[in-house]
Amino acid sequence: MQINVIFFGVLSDVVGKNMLTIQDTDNMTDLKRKLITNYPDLIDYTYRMAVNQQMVEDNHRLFDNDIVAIMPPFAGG
Amino acid sequence: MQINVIFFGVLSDVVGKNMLTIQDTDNMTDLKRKLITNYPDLIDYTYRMAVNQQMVEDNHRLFDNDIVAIMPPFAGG
Amino acid sequence: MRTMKDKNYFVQGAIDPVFIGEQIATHNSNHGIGAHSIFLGQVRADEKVGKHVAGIEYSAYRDMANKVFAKIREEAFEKWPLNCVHIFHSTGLVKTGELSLFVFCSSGHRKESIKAMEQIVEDIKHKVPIWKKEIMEDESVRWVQD
Amino acid sequence: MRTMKDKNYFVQGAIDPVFIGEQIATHNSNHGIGAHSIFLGQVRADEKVGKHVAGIEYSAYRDMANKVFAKIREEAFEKWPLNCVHIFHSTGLVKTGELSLFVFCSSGHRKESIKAMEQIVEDIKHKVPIWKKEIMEDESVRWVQD
Repeated sequence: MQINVIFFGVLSDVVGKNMLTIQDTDNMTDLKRKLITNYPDLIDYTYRMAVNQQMVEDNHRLFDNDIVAIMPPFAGG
Repeated sequence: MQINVIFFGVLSDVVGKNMLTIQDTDNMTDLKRKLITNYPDLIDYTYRMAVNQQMVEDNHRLFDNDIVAIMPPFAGG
Repeated sequence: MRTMKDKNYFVQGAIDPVFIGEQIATHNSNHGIGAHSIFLGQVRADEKVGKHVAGIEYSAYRDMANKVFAKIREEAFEKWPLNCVHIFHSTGLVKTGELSLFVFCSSGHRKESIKAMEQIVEDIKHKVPIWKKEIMEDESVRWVQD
Repeated sequence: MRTMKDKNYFVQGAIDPVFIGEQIATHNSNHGIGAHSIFLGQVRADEKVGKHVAGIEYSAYRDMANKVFAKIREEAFEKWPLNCVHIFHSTGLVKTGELSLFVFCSSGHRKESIKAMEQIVEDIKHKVPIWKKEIMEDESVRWVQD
């Protein structure tokens, strides 16, 4: 089971990449824990999450090959 | 003592002219009575009045050479 | 009594969309502006007693109307932090599909410019001595009694 | 799953005022329209830590953003009787004084077009995954954390 994670805005600078894959996780809470373990600086940032282009909350269930977007507060306009 | 009266929109069609003068009147209520006597069709129309380009009500006092505008409901835009 | 001639807010005939683009472009040197709100009035081909409107002939009590436009503009500047307010209203014939009113409010942030534009458009509808005569397809006419 | 490619709401770089005039002009054949409300976002030269903003670099989660723009547009059509809704948002660099957002709502009467425009602009601010990086005069950069 593999999850694709993409980062936007300041968060791609924080993580140092636009995209990575995470193995063996089946929910957002666990995924976030794994990300913060690997990239501790993330803890200083607020972000929202989308799975397959739909906004989701922490307890969202994940499936193989889901695309998770980690997004700073929106600033369009 | 002479008051200049100007008509706008549909009212200039009703009265058949854009402008006329009325003698010997010193308030709007009396002026309106004189206008309706001369142009009875006016009674079928709603209108607002300005004296020297300021909106006024019925009991407004008039002075020599005042310019009274008789105006149908506004329809700008 | 004003000694200066009042500013004129009227344009003869329809307002050209190219003019609107040009007006927008002139504001690119005002670096405090973050938001523009624009309202445009366009002449509809309404159907009345089986005939379509071909155009509207606008008339106004010009001197008074210009004073009222100036007052509406001043009140907007008092109420909201605005960078610019421009108002243009047609006089004379404006054909169906053409533009008769152009209100243009600019401010640092979006909310002020939108609220000011909305209020100015309402004020223009209710406070400015302007009248419309609809010109029908068959050239018959009908005063608009709002 | 959509089989058709989503509509693209993004334009590369600044939005040209001439394009805005052209868009307005294309609506003169829609004879049910009586009112257009337009919102334009313009890049301000804000001062931050003693330096002025020279431009903003816009980035977006493009595929998701286009879906959200489409949804915002659909919701406006459900809520108000609108003739047309157009949205254009910049991606990439937009310099100070240039335009980055163009929202254009048209309806038979003024109130609907103004309310719809206002709601669409709010929705764009809050719901569309777009981010800004300010480019300062000295070429240093700063992500906007709204």
